[in-house]
Amino acid sequence: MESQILTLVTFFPLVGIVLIMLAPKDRPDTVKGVALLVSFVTMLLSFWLYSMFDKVANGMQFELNVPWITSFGINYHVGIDGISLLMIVLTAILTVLSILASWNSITERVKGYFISMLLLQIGMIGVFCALDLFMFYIFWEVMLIPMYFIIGIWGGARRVYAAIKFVLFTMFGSLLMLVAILYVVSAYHGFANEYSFDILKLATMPIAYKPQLLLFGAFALAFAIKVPLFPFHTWLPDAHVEAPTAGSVILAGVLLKMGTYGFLRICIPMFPQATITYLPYICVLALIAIIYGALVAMVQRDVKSLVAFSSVSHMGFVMLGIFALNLQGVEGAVLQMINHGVSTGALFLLVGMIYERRHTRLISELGGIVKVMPVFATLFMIVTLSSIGLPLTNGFVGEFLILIGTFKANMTYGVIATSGVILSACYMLWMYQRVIFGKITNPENEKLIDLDWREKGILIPLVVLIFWIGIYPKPFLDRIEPAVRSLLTQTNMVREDIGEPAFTVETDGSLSGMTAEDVNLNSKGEVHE
Amino acid sequence: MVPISAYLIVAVVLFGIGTMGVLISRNIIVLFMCVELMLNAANLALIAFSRSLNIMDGHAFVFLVLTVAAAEAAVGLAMVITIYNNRESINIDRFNILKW
Amino acid sequence: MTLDMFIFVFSAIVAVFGATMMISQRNPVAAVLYLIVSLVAQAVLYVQLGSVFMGAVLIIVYAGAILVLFVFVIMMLNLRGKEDLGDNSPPISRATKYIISMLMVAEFVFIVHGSVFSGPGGGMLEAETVAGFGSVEGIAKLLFTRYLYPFELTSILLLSAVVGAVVMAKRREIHEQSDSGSVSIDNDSNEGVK
Amino acid sequence: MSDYLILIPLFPLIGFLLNGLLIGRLSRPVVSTIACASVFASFVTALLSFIELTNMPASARLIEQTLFAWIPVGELNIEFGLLVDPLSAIMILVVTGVGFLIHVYSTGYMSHDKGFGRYFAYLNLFTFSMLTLVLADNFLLMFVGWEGVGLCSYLLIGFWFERKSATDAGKKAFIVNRIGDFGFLIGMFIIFWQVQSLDFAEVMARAPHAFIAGGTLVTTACLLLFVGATGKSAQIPLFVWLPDAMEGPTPVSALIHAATMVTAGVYMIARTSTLFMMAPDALMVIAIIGAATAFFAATIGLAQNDIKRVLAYSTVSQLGYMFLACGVAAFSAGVFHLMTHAFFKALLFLGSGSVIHAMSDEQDMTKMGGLKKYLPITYWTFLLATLAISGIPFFSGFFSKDEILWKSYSSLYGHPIFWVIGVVTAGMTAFYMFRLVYMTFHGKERMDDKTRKKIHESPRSMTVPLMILAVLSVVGGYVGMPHIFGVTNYFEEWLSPVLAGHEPPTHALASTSGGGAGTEMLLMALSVLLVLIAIYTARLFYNKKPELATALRGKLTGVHKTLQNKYYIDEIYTAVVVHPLIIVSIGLWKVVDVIFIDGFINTLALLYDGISQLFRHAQTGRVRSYVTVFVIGVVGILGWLVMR
Repeated sequence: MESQILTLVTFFPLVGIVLIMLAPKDRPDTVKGVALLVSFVTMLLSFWLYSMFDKVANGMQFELNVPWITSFGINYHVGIDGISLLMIVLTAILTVLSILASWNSITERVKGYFISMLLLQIGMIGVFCALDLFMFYIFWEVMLIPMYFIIGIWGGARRVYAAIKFVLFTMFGSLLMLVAILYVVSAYHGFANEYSFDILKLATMPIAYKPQLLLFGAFALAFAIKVPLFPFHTWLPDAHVEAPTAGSVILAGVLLKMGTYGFLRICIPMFPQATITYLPYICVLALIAIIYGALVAMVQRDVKSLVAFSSVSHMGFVMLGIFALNLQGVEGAVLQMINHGVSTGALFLLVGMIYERRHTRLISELGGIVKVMPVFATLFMIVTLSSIGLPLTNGFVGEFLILIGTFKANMTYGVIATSGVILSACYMLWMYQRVIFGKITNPENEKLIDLDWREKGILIPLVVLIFWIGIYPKPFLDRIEPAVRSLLTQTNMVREDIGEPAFTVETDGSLSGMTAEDVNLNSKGEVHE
Repeated sequence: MVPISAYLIVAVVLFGIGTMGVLISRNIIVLFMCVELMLNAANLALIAFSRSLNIMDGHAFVFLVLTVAAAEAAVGLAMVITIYNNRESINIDRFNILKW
Repeated sequence: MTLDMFIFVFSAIVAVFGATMMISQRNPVAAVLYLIVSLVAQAVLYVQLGSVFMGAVLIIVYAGAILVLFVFVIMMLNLRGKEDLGDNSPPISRATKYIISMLMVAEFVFIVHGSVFSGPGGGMLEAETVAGFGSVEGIAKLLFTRYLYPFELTSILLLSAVVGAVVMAKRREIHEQSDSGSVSIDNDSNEGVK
Repeated sequence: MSDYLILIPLFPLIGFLLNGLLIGRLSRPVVSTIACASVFASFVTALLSFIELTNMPASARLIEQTLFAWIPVGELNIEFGLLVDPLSAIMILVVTGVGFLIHVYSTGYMSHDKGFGRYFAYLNLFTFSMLTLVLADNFLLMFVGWEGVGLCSYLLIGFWFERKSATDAGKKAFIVNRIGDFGFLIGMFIIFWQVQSLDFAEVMARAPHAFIAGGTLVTTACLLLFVGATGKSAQIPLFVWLPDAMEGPTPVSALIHAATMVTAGVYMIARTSTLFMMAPDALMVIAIIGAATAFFAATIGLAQNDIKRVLAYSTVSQLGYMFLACGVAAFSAGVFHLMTHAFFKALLFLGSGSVIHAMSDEQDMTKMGGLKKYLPITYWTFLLATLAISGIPFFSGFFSKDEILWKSYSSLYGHPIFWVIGVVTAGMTAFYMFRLVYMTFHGKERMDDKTRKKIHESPRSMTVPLMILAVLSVVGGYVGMPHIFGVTNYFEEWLSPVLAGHEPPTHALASTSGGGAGTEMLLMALSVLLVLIAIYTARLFYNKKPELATALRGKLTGVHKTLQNKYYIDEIYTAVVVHPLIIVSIGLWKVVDVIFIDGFINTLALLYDGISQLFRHAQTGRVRSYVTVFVIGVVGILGWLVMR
C-alpha cells in the first residue's frame, strides 16, 4: 500500500472525472457534489500521506519505480520529499476550496468545468510526484489544458486573449524544456550507455560546463515564465483578471509554484555549475520583480490585477530565497511558496466573493464595505496582513527566512529585497483602505450581504493555516529541512570545487580572538534544542 | 520464372495510374475507385514480397488492407450520398468551403 | 517465353489496360466495369504468385461486393456521366499532374531495379515454397496467432464503419426533422459555391 | 517559579479573543469588564514578577521562560522566550498599570460609540503586543511585538473608518513604521550573521568578540536599529505619522501615542545598550537626532491650535529628550524619563480627552477658554501634569528632565550644546504647555452657546484614572532623585544590573568636564529659571494681554505660518517621495509592462499573423490540389532517396 499511495493520491480525481462524465447534464448539483467529494477524499489522502511521511529520513519517500516505455528508459517513477509533500497537501486543500468557491458562480457547462478542475488537480499533484522527466513533462502539459479551458470558457470579458496568452507563454517555455530534456537524456545515453529519464539518475551525471549553461537556460526559461520572473510576467495579470475565482486561486496558489519547484527539483541539482554562473542574473531579475511588482501593484485599478502584481513581487522573494542557496533562504522560499498559496489564494477568494456580489473589481467602485460586511472585512484584513508579512502570520516567517538567507549570501541583495517589505505595506494597505474603509459612496454597496456559511467555511481553513504557519512553523520546517540540506550539499560541493566560498559576510570583527569559552557558547547556541 | 521485380513494376504502374486518376478525376466516385486501385497495387506488392521472402505475413497484411478498403468504401460512399443530397453534385472541386 | 511468362505478361497488360481505361471514362458505370477487369487480371497474378486464397478473396470481396456497392451508389444517384464536371480552373495544370505521376512511377521503378531485388539471385523467386503457402490454413494460423489483436481490431473498424455509414446516410432525415438547425449542412452550402 | 510569565501577555490576548470573536454578542458592561479585568490581571502578575525580582540579589535579577522553538532553521534557532529583568519589569508595570487606567477611562469615554466591542478588542490586542515586545528575550520576538503594536496603532488610528483622514493617518503610521522596520530588520540580519544568535543575552555576551568596538559593522547595525526606533518613536525624519495619529480616539492617543508604544524605540535601545556602547558614532547620531527632534517638534508645538496636536508635538519633543539621553549613554535617564513621561503625558491626553468630551468633540483651542469652572477635576489634574512636564521642581518631570540635561552636559558622550538645546526646548515646552492651559481653561469663553450648555464634568470612570495619574505625575519622580540632593537614585540603582556597566562614571567625568555638584546645581537653577520665564510669557501672551501675542504674530507672519504648517514637512514628503513614487509606478506599468513587454509580445503575434495571412491562400479548399501537393512531396522524397 505504501508504495501505491502516491499513485492513489495523484489519480484519485480520475474517479471523479469518470463519475462526472456519467452524470446527467441537467443535474449540476450532482456534478458539484461528486467533484467536492472526490477532491475532499483526495485531500484526506494527502493528509494521510503527510502523517505517514518520515520527517527525519533523507531522500525520496513512497518511491515507486515501474518500467513503462523500456526502450527509452522511461519509467513510471514517483516519490516525494518534504518539499513535494507540502506542495501536494497545499494543492489538495486549495482544490477543495476552489471547488467550493465555484459552487454558485459556475452556472454554465458545469460538467466541463468540474472535470477541468479535477484534471488540473491530477496534473498538479503529478508534477510534484514525478521523478521521471518524461512524466514530469507530461503532467506539466496536462495542467496547461484544463487551465486554458477554465480561463477561456468561464473567464471574464477578455478571456480568450488571456487564455491564449497564458498558453503561448507557457508553451514557449515548455517546448524549450522538452528540447533540453531530450538533450539531457541523449547525453546520459552517451555517459552511461542506457536511456533514462530518471531525475535522480540524471542528476548524478557530470555535464560539461558549456552545455550546462545552455540546458540551464532552457529549463530556467520554462520555469521563469511559470514563476513568473520579470520580464516574463505579463501573462499573469491578464490571466488572473480574466480567470474565474477558482482559476485564479489555483493559478496563483499552485501553478506559479511549479516554476520555483522546477528550479529546486531540476535546475539546481542537475546543473550546479551553471546555477552558480547564472545566480547573479537571476537574483537581479528577482529583485527587479520584487520592486517592480510592488510598484506596479500600487497603481492598479482592478483588485485582481493588484493581487496578480503582488504575486510577481512575492514570487520574486521566493526566487531570491532559492538562489540564496543557503539553508535559511531555501527553506524560507519553500515555506513562502506555501504561504503565497495560502494568502494569495485567500485574497483571490475574497475578491471573488465581492465580485459575485457587485460584479465589479474596480477599486473605485468599492469602498465602505466594512459597514455592511464586517466579517468579510475582518477576514480580508487578516489575509492582507499575512500578505504584508506581519509577524505571527505565515508571510512573516517565510519572508524573514528568505531575507536573512539572502542577506547572508549577498548583503546588497538583502537590503534591496528588504525594501520590498515597505512597498508591500503601501499597496496592500492602500487597496484595503479604498475597498473596505471610508463612507459608502456607491449606493449599490449599501445592500451587500455579509458572508454566508459556505464562504466562511472556505476562508476559515486558510486563516487557520495563516496563523498556524505564523506561530508554529516547526512541523513544516522540519519536513523541508532534509530535502533542502541534500540539495545544498550538492551545490556547496560544486562551489568548493570552483573555489568560491560557500557564503560571504563582510567582517570587520575578527573571530580569531575567540576564547575557548566563546567556542563553548557558540556550540551551545547551535545545540540549543 | 518471372522475377519479383516484374510483379513489383506492375504494382508500381498500377499505383501510378491510380495516383494519376486521383489527381485528374473530378468525379468523386471515380476518385474513390482510383483509391481502391492504389490499395490493390499495394496488395499486389505485398503478395509479391511475401512470395519472395517465403513467409506468409504479407497475406495477413493484405487481409487487413482489404478490410480497411471495405470499411473505407462503405463510409466514403455514405459520404458521397450525403454530399450529393446536399449539393446535387459529385464534382469534387465544388466542395471547397474549407478554404483559407 | 514460357507459359508462366505468357500468363504474367498477358495479365499484367490486361490489368494496366483496365486501370487506364477506368480513369479515362466519363461514365462511372463503365469505369467500374473496367476496374473489375483490372481486378480480375490482378487476381490471376495473385494465383500465379501462389496465393490462391487471396486471389479468390480479391474477386469475391472486391469485384463481388465493393464494386457492386459502387455500382449501386451510382445507380442510386442516377449518374450518367453527364453531370456538371466543368473545369474550375485548378491551380495546377493537367499536364503537370501527368508529369508528376509519371515521375513517381519512374522513381519507383528505378528503386525497384536499383536496390533490394537486383542483388544475388537476380531477384528470381524461389521455386520451392513453404508447405501450405497461400493456403487458407496458413492464413488462418497467422490471423489467429500472431495477428490476433489486429484481426480483432478490424472487427471494431468494420463495426464503426457500418455505424458511420448508417448515420451518415440517415443524416438527411435528422436534419429535416430538427428545426433548430443544430446539425447544419445546408447553412454553409450556399456560400460554399462561390 | 517562572512559568507564570506567559500569563502577563496571555491575559490581554484572552481578552482580545473573547471580545474579538464574540463581537456584537456581548453587552457593553461585559465587554468592558473583560477588557479591564484582563489588563488588571496582567498588571497583578507583572507586580508579582516585580516583587520576585526585588527579592533576588541585585546581580541575578532575571526571570526567563521559554515556550517553544519558533523558527528553527540551521544555525538560526529562534525561540518563543520571555524575559523579565529590571528593565522589562519597569516597562511591564508601566504598560499594564497605565494601560489599565486608560482601559477604565475608555469605558467612560467610548460609552456612546458604536464600535465599543471592537475598540476594546483592539486595545487588548495592543496590550498583548506591547507586552510581547517588552518581554521578548530575542530580537525577532521583539520584532513581533514591534510590528504588532504598529498594527494596533494602525487599527486604532483608523478606528473611525468612515473618516478618510483617519484611515489615511492609520495607513501613514503603518507605512512610516514599516520604513523604520526595514532598518530594524537589516540591523537584525547584521547582528545575526555576525553573532550567530538573536537572543539578547547571547548577543550581548558575544558582541565584544564578534564586533570590533567602534567598527563600521557595529555602527551600521546600531544605526539601522536606530532607524527602527525613529520610525516607532517618531523621531526625525520619520516623525510625521505621530501628529496625524491624533485622528484616533483620545484614550488611544494617551496609551499608544504617548505612554507606551512610541517609547518602544527607547526601550529597544536601552535593551541593546551593550551594542550601542560599542558604537560611539551611532550614539552621537542618536544624540544629535534626539536633540534636533526635541527642539524642532517643540517649535512646531508653539503654533498649533488643535489641543491634541500640541500634545502630539510635545510627545515627539519629549521622545527626542529620551533619545538625547540614550545618545549620551545615559540609558537609565532615558528610561526614567520614559516612565515619568508615561504618567504625565497619559494624564495630559486623558485630560484633553475629558475636555474634548465635554466640548462635544471640539478640538480647536481657539474655540475653548474658561473651562476651569466647568471642569474642575480635569483642570486641576491637567495643571499638575503641565507642571510636571514643564519641569517645575519636585514634580516628576523635573527629576527626569534634569537628569537628562545634566547627563547631556556631563557625560563622556555629551556636549554643552546638547544642554543648551535641551534647556531651550524645556523653556519652549513650558511655554506651549501653559499656552495650552491658558487658552483652554482660562480667559474668555469662546465656544458657542449650544456647546456651552452641554459642557459637563466627565463621569467617575474618567476622572478617577485622571486623579491616580495625577498622583503618579507628582510623586513618580521621587524614585530617581539626583545624587546632589544627597539621596540614593533608586531608579538608577535598580536598572544598574542591566545597564550600569555602560554608564559613564558621572561624578568623575563631571569634574573633568568642568565642575561637579556645584555645576549641576547651577545648571539646574538656570533651567528652572528659564522655565519660569517661559511660563510667565505664556501667561502674558495668552491670559493677561492677548493683544501682545497677536502683535507678535503679525510681525512674524512668515515664521508663524511655517510653524503652523509644521515646516511643510508633509507637503515636502508628498512632493519628494509619494508623488514621484506613484508617477514612476504608473510609468513602469504603462511603459515597461504595456508598451515594452506586451508590445513586444503583441508585435510578435502580429508578425505571425501577417505571415499566415500570406500563406493561408495555399489552402484552396480543393482536395485535388492538396493531393497534388502531396504527390509532389512524395516525388521529392523518393527523388532524394534515388539520388542519394
